[in-house]
Amino acid sequence: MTEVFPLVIDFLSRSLMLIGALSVLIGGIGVLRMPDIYSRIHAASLTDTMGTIALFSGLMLEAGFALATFKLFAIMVFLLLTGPTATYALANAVLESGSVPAAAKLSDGDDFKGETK
Amino acid sequence: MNLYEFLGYYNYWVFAVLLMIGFYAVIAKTNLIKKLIGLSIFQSAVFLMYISMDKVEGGTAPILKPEMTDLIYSNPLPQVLILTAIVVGVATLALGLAIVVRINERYGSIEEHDLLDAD
Amino acid sequence: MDFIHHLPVLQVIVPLLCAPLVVLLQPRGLAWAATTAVCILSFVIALNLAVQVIGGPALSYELGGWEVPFGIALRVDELSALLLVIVTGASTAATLAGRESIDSQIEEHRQPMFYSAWLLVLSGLVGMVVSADAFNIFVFMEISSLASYVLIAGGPDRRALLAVFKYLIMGTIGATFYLIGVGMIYMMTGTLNLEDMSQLISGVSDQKPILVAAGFITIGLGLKAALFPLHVWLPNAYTHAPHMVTMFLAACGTKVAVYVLLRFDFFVFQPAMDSHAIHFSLYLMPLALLGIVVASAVAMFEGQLKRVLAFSSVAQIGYILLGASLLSHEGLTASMVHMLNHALAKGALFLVVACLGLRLLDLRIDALGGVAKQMPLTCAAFVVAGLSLVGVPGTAGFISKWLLISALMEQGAQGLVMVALVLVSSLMALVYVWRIIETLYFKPAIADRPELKEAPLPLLAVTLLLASLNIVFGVFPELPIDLSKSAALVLLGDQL
Amino acid sequence: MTIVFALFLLSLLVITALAIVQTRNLFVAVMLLSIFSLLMAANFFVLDAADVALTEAAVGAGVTTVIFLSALTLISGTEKKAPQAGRGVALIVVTITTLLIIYATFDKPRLGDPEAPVHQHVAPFYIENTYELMGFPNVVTAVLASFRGYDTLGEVFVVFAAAIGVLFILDARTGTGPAYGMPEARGLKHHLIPKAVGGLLVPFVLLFGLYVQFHGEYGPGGGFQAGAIVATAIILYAILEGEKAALRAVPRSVLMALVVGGALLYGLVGVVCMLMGGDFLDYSVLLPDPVVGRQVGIIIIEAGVGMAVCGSLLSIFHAFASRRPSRIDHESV
Repeated sequence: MTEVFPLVIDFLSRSLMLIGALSVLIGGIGVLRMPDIYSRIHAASLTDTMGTIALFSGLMLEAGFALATFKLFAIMVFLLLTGPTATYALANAVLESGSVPAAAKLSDGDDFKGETK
Repeated sequence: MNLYEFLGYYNYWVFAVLLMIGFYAVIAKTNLIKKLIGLSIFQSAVFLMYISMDKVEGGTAPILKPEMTDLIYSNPLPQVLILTAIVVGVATLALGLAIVVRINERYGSIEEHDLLDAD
Repeated sequence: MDFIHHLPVLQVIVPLLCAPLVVLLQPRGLAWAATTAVCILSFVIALNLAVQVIGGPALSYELGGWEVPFGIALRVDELSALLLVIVTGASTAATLAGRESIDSQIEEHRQPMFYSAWLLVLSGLVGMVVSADAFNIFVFMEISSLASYVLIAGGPDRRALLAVFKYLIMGTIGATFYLIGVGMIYMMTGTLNLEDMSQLISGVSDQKPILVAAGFITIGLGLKAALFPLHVWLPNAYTHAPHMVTMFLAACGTKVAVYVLLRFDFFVFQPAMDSHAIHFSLYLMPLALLGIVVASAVAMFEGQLKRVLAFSSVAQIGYILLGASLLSHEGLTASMVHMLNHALAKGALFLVVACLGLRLLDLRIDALGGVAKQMPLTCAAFVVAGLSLVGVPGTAGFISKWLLISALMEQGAQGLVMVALVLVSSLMALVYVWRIIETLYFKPAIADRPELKEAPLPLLAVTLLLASLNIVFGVFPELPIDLSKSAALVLLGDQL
Repeated sequence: MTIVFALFLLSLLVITALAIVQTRNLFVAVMLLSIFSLLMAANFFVLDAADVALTEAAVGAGVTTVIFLSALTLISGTEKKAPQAGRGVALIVVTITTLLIIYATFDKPRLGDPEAPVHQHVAPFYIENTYELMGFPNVVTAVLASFRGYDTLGEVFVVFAAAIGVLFILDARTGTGPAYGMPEARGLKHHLIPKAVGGLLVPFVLLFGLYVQFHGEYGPGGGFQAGAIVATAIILYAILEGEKAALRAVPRSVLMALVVGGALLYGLVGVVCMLMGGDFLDYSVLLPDPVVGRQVGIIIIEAGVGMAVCGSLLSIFHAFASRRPSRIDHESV
């Protein structure tokens, strides 16, 4: 039992970190590949939420019960608060500057061209 | 020169390249803001040079842990110098921006060739 | 508290710590009075230091009580004392004389900040002079540079802003180059103290980084000193700055950078590196000569009074470096004497500019016709200082040119060519000074110019005092020459 | 492993710098510059310079960006296409400089070489003696505040010079009208989410600033970092609630008092040391026990640094932010 427990923790934390890293990667690819700014912001927000939660939970498991865990938790909460807020503010600013989402245009019967303007 | 030694110089080369990029922006760009941005890169490159020389292999940040006797600490002095230099850089930048704002108000442009034509 | 012991640091911190106080002095005139008092106090301290070090040992001071090389040290010897007297003297003369001129160019509510920046320039310059630590010199260089950008940006014309922007860019590049050079030396020696550095450099086997560092430091300080091809920021900055700022900076600003350059070259590099002596004179001498000739030639064709004098300043830096690049005791003495004499002559000339600027808006030479009839004393001061700039016998300028030429004569055939160039440039100086004098005295006044009065008393008095000092030191040159001789000995130190 | 990570970061730095020079949109350039600073901070951290990393992140990536942006709102945001006549000359000058530096690198000690001269002469003294002389573990703080305290004094005055310089040049007191005249001038009041979240963060950022200030002897941090962090908190408040609200909370006179008071506090500690018989900035004479004396001196001067930096950065920010754009007073010369 005592030998298995650290192994389980290790396995959990590694897979969580892997998931986190993958989300960040997917978010990055999404930013490059998505057609317009709204969907790009959407892709980027994956990094902010999923990536943050998974990576930091993994790191906290790895660190065990220590001061570092508390610090990591504080950073995670901070990132979870600010990331989505920044995403919201960004999207709002884009909307106010007069950019129309590509999806909205689609429903109007336009071609899907991926205007970013 | 084996790979490890080669990598040991990489910091200095990046320093040289960054310095070059910043310097180029300062000289060749005609937009005054862009010049200031170039200046900022130029100064950052020097910070990198100083900090690169403080590193000791296997060392840790120079915050002493007396209970651990076998620790190697990196060099604190370049860090202190760069703390000073960073603040000097920001001060210069702020002053430069203030001047650019005034130039824009009194000339209506911040492009070098417009300004030279104006007088 | 032992005052004598603390003098070197008091020299720096008195103006430095008074700068924030001056910002708080709002009512009219109070900021000026406080600044002037501080400048006078600094001048007294500088004179005191000069008396201490002449004939005595150099003073050193360990800040924070930490011994060299672990802490920062200050060091005052004959050379730095000479510079201290020039810097604090110029600042005192400018503030004593400058109240009306500054009132006319800087709005009242901005004056406390202006005077505070003035004190920062002063403390930055003296801080550079007394410091014996390479990085500390950088810090004080930046204090003086930032504050002098502020002072120049106070100029009334919008072109002052462009000039100061250019100065800011070039000045920052210069300071950063200096920082790179210091970093490389530090990397190879592990110390920042100048003396310690010079001892350790000789132990460094691979000198490539040191050589490159010497190059960076020379270029960086050359930018600050307006060494010939790097001088492009200077003419516009001097032309569009407020008159009193021009006077202050022209008299001592670039000289401090020259001083640091000489310190590095003679103190740090020269004793340690076999080939450096040759490199130094090989590169600096042609540049100095080129600077002398080209800048004098440009000055002949400039149409604006301040621009003429600014280009002449570039040429004078050339004279100072030419003397130093000879690497001989005579040459160095000549350049030290010239530092003082040029400060006197240029200071007086720019004070005259301030007098004229108070009465006339247009300072183009064509607009100055016949001013001498209405402002005879001011114009007389211009004549005296102008002749001193040219180097006419009987004035201080003659002494330094004479010393320079006799130092050049010792260099053999190559020296004769240089003597010829110096004489040619003196002729050119005569041309541009005479052109102004001719306009002042013999050209008719331009139409519909209102009646001109002499400048207000304090300004005029200081102008005349500086102008007459040009004659005093021309007739009795012993004091500056003795001081310069021992200053030159300090630089050559190990080699004699 | 670390070296691979460092190589990756360094290469990213170069790419970012190239992108900054390339782009014509100045807003994009400024944001990239912020990223550049953050990468630089990460690099500093990898190279064991925790204090510098903290400063670069707070000052370089944070405050600088805000000042840049507030200046850019007053100026047009794109760079015009211009005939770049100086390009060839620039490239030549730049190439020569680079070759010179690369030439110099060949005799330099390799990165991390413990035998390098830098690690032999002065630095070991600091590391060996700090604990004994100061009684606290952060050597960087010890060198900054005591061994090279005179440099730090100079640095405080550099910041002071910048603050009065910006105020002088922008002449901020005449520019205090209704800021911007646009809805943004009231901050983000109509945006509920940023306001709520931001409002939540401000006190914590302030708290963190104070922690960095007073924990500087034991961990990374000190006056500069703390001053910058506190300034960021107040700038965040200004962005959320509008510039006027921030000025109501911390008026200009208070800022000026912070700048002047901080600079003077530092200087006066030095003067007191002189009056008590030591050299300038020799804190050991302040109290009978030299170690405690140094600690007290360092705490006071760090407070001075923090006040001056915070006050200066905020004064600079307000000088830009309270200015109305396009107040162009062209003159014909």
